[in-house]
Amino acid sequence: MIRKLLPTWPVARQLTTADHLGRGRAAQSPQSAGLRARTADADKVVGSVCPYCAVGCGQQVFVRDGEVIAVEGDPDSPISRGKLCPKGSATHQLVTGPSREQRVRYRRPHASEWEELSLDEAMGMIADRVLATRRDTWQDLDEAGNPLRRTMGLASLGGATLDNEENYLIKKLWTALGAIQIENQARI
Amino acid sequence: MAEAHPVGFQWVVEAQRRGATVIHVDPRFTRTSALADVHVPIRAGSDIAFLGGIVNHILSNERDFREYVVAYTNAATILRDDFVDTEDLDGLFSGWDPDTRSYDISSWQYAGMAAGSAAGNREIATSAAETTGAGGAKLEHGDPPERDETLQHPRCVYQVLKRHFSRYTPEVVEQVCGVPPELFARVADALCDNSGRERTGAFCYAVGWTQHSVGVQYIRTASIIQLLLGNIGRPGGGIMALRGHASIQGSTDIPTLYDLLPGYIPMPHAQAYGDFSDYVRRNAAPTGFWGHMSAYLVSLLKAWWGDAATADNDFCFDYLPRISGDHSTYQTLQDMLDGKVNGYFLFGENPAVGSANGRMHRLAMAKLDWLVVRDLVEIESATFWKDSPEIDTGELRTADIGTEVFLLPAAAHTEKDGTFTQTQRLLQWHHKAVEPKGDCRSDLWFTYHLGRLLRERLAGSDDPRDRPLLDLTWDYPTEGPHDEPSADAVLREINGHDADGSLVSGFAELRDDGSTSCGCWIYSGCYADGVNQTARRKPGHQQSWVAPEWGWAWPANRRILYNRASADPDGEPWSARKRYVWWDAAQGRWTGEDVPDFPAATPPDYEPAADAVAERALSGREPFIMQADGRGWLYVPSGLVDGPLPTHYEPHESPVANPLYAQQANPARELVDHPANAYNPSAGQPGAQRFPYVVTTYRLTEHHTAGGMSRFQAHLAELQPEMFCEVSPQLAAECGLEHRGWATIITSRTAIEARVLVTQRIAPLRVQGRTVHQVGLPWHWGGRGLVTGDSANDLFGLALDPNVHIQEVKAASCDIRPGRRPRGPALRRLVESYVEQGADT
Amino acid sequence: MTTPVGRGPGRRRLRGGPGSVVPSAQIRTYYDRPVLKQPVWTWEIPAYFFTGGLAGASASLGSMARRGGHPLLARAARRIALGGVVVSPALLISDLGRPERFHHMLRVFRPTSPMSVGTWVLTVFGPAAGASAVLAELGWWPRLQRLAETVAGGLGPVMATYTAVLVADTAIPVWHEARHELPFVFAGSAAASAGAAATLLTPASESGPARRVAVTGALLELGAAEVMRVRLGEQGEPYRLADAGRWSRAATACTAAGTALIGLGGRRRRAAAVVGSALLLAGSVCQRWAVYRAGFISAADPKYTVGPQRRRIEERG
Amino acid sequence: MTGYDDGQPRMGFFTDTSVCIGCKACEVACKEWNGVPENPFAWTGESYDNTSSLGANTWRHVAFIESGGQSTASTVQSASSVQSEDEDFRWLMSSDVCKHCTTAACLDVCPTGALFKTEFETVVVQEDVCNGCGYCVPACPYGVIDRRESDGRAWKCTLCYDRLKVGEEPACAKACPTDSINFGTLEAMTAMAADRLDVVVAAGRAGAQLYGDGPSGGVDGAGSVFLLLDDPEVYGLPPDPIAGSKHLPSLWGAAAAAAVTLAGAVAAAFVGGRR
Repeated sequence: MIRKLLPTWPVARQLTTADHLGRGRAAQSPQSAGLRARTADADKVVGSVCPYCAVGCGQQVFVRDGEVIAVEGDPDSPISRGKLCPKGSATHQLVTGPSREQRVRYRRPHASEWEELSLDEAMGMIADRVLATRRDTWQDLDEAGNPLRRTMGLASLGGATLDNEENYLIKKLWTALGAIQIENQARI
Repeated sequence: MAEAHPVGFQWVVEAQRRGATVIHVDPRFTRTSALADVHVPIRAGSDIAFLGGIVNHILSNERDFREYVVAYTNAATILRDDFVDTEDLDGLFSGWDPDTRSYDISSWQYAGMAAGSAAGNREIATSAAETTGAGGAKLEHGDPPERDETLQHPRCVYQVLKRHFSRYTPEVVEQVCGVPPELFARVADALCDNSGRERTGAFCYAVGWTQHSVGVQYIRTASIIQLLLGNIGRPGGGIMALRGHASIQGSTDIPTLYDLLPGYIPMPHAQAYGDFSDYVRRNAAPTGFWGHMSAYLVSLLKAWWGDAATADNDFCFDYLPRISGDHSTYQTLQDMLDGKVNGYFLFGENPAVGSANGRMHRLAMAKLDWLVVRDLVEIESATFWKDSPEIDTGELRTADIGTEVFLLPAAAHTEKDGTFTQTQRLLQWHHKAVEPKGDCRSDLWFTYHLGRLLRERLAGSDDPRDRPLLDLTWDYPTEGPHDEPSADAVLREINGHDADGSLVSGFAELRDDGSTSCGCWIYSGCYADGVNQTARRKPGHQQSWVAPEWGWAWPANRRILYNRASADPDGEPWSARKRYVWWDAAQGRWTGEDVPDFPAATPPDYEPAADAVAERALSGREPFIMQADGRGWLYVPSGLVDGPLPTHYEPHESPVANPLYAQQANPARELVDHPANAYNPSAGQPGAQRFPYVVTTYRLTEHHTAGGMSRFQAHLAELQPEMFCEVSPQLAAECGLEHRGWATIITSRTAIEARVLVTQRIAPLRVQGRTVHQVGLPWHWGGRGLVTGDSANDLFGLALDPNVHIQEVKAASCDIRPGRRPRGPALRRLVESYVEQGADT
Repeated sequence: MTTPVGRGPGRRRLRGGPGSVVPSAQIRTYYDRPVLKQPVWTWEIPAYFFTGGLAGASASLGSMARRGGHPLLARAARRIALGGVVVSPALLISDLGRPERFHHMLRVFRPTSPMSVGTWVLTVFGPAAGASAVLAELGWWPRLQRLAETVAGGLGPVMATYTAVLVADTAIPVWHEARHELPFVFAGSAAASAGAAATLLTPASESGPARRVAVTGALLELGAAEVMRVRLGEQGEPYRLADAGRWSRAATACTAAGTALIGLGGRRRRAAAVVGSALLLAGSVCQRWAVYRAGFISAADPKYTVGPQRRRIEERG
Repeated sequence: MTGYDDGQPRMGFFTDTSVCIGCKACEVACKEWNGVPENPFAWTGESYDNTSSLGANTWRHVAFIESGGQSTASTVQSASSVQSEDEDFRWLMSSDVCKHCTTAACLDVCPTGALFKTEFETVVVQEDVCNGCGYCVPACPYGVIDRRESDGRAWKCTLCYDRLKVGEEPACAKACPTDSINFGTLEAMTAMAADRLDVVVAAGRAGAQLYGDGPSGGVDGAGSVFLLLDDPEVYGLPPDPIAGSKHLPSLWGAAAAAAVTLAGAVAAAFVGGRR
């Protein structure tokens, strides 16, 4: 027992190894000796792009057990060469931080607080409101009789932080709906 | 650039290490200035005068790259004889109609032809300014514009330019901008010395140039300089827009914008065009690549309406809703305030903080029936009904606000597949790393499933208005636990398919007979060869410095646009040092470091036949292939609503009188007449002295836009934890502001408070014999998040650039006084006292 | 230590910038922020300096008293030492950020660390002093008691002085620059407190050596402290400022008064001995607190850090 | 001396402040990687520096110095430290970090062995060992290490020990956009520093100097070398720091003398025999 335990006592190691002053290896704990960057044990490393400004820095997203464990610059990127600014460096906190909203919140007209609402219910309610608004505000022709085929009761703002595919579907669906008031930060 | 795009700035630092001179022009001494070789403090809102001074310097000293200018720009083109310049009309160009506050642009045209623009407003003469887009031209065959390659003709663009800018002397630059002549000369000389065959110079800008009532003309002035110096289409040259959001370029290319369809095809205008053929006739160009516009449009319609789109029904062209005026966000805002808008969607945007005149936005949202907010966090725009500043002032009462609000949590970029288009037009795919938690979903999911629900609800409808929705191709495969639609499938649709359903390799394969489909023609080729080109991540160090195998740039993976101009007219590089793309006679092709932005097999000596169309109508020596005349435009005969040449106007709100003309501000600027949008009087108007200081806004490195992605993160919030204003020691002394104390900044819209940072980094300037003080405001704060503060955008009114409807928030006037702002209703009383006194005095 | 940490090419400092226009008397700082960190030690540490010193000196006093044939004095001193070694570890552990990890102190023996050395000393001294006192009271195992007493008595002076090394082996100027004097201040203070405590607990008839230890220690403390402050010069300013100044003045006053009372009247008047002893004990406590608080003031103002270092560089040329 | 025999060269930083843009990516990257908590949100008005100094919760700290320029006639306080009228205004930025000293005072005084020299000759606190005795805090001549109030243990830059172990560079150096922070063998870093000094001096940058280079000085050389554009104290750095443990012999010598004096005084009290 003692023979087994004694070598784990740094003082004993001080006496038996070159580190007599106990300033180096003798003082190292087993945890320190076995330390590894957590990224080295990631299940997967996913190629990504920084979501902040438009420089488009490459990111590596490290995943373990279905969770993002780190986000770092991608050294392979010829744009960013592995670097990230403070915002890009904060990406892990952005995507995993406690500030993120994870549940639908609903505010009834005139209410003073949020309520809970299921996602399905919210989607259904939104679909109903879109159709009702469209019905109520539909314009077929202008005063001169030119076709308009549109609704001015619906508007949308945003897209500069979205994916191209998302912007594409929004533009496609809104246009098919006859909603033309679609805008984003590019105007601003 | 170091402030807002630090990682991009690494290339500036590297260039500097290799000997480049870095010049930073900014009202403030920023983190960029700290490393720049030269910092030029400038009065906010005076850049055209500064750049115009450089144009004058180039022209009066003949420092232009003459061979490039003659061959590649419209310098030699001769203008109509009825064009009259601002220099002769005291600040107005010919064609001004004071009743409509707009120009008739016919007198701006080339002699002998009417040219359409490659981008911008192309149908000005016949319709409202909203029919924007990238358009065609009106070059009648056999009738090319008259040219004088000696540049001596008095009406050639070169001479017009020279006369126009001759007044922009170093002395005028000093008078307008507050930049001393020695400093100005240093900048002008450095630019000229670093341009030509052997060297190139680049401009970088951000919203410091766009957010003005003359924003487009700012960039135009830079374009003139770069064309005169031969810095367009060449490595190390260009004008770089440093855009601020991950995919703001993408959301312009595939526009969530009212006036465009994907690929800069204009939205059809109700009054401007009749049917499909009329639309195509008036938008397609006989010359340049816009000559294929009908193929791009038909392929788009096929992508959207599939089998329902046939030649017989004009490919469902009538399914497209029509615009009839300005429906931009600020127009929508007014309509919302007037109760005309019922439902509003916010996708990752926070107008309560991020848009000018935030108060107006919050008041307007209180008039909505319903609001859907999709964001990562509980942003100010989602909670205006309970904690907006207007609740505190008593202007809004929660119980009175009938707006129904849905806050739907969004998925982060790590939780979805998709592409961002960054600021150099590079599409980069990001892979999903993990599933989103809870109710978090991607906007792809939201839009797809919303569309699915709408279609389900309308199924069986025989109302013609529902046909576009029911006929829509909306059958994307879904995957995973949340039935996430496949972003890959969407990208394939964007790339386009041929008649066999195979992916096309580029926009050259698109046809206007309905045999091809393509969701965005400029993105066509992003999935060439069945490979997601945007997902390519070949390490940069394993390829050439152009790194063509990282991601995919539109169009056709070209990294520098108009790069034919990097070779001389004969196709030889201008110099060995600056070689980029050149004609390889042996192969009979253009070749080089990049994909040539030119028909690959069109030799330099190609001359078009009289009946040639589209790109075949341009000669082998005309690099600007999107332009009707194949040339870079020093002078813009068509496409802009506020003048063919940039000219200095004061900002809409300015304490300084325009020393050049009686015309104080851009005559064509758009104004919003609304009580919530009162304006400060400008110099020369009664009460102007109530707002004696210039105010400008900007970003800080530590924060992002309206703060939704930074004020809520502790590691960023701690770095800039409070709203502050930057003032010079002199202004602080003048107003009694105390360093680290509080200041209240007041405009006609509202008053906000900020901590006071007294710093020499924002120096007062001498302008027209008087001292002009500037107040600097970061605009990241709002009422929610880990760190909160007043929003700088609340101070600004809506005065817009008439070409693009972008608001002027980079230069306005204000007052500043020590202490915190009043609370409650007293805040409005303070502001009203300013407005009233301003009007009276 | 031989060349400047900062150097220009060819060892010539480039002083074309602000450096050249700033008079050397002017100290430049970063927003007047401290260069050094304030100690995180709380009251337990100066209290331990006192109790440890008291226990150490008392153990020596006790050992000598027994050998010198002063059984009552020896007993009192042993009891005082016992009290000291009971309280001391509690104080030390209480000050730890992670008290449950107190035993990590015995993980290594690090000769470069005065705290490590002190811990091991205390680890031997504490049980020795404790055993010495307890065995003596019980009368058990006299040989073992003697051994324990001898060990404790021998380590006593180390206990009393190593804490001075502990504070001096820091970057805090007022501590580090006093490294030659502080051990004497602490030794004197420990002796004064041990003598005073023993005087209190011993009949006047047997307390002569204790009074002499108290007076000698107090004089040593006063003298060493004065030398320290004089030699510190400007660096010693914290001893005149704020609470450190108050503690310092109180220490001098108490110790001087106590010395006078014991030295002049302690032998004859019990009351003088008692009051004098109390004053010496108070003086000893105040002295430790003066040193302790002066460290905070010294660390807080960058002028104490930058000024002497800049002068040092300039003297080197 | 430290008991490693694997031939691993000493690793270190070279922080080139002449290209620092003060973006604070290093501060954030460090915190994200090492899970360092935020500081209280407090605006200082000290230029753009709101983290103020290195500490338990700030292992990289960017200093901002506004110096020179036109002095103002008024007495208005400002973020700028006005030096003289004829000097160009400068905004200096510098990312400070633990110096990983050769003779590391924090390590030398640490009684538990929590602080130790790694195989990379960096100085690391072992969080599983530290018991929060606090001795390292006043020992550090640079004011780097501090005890975290919420936690009771001492914390500072580990030079990303865990990353180094798998051949990765530290998070701050990886993130740094302009290569102001460089990482490599100390030999390479020192050479790079000397090269950069030559360049910067040739460019006429007044006040340029190296800090922490070479094996001499009060800590026998640092594992973090800096190129500064002004005197160290302007950045909040000690101009001539000394590790207390460099004076151990004289420290113990004085203590021994004092101990002997004490013993002598006690012994003397029993000489003469007066009661």
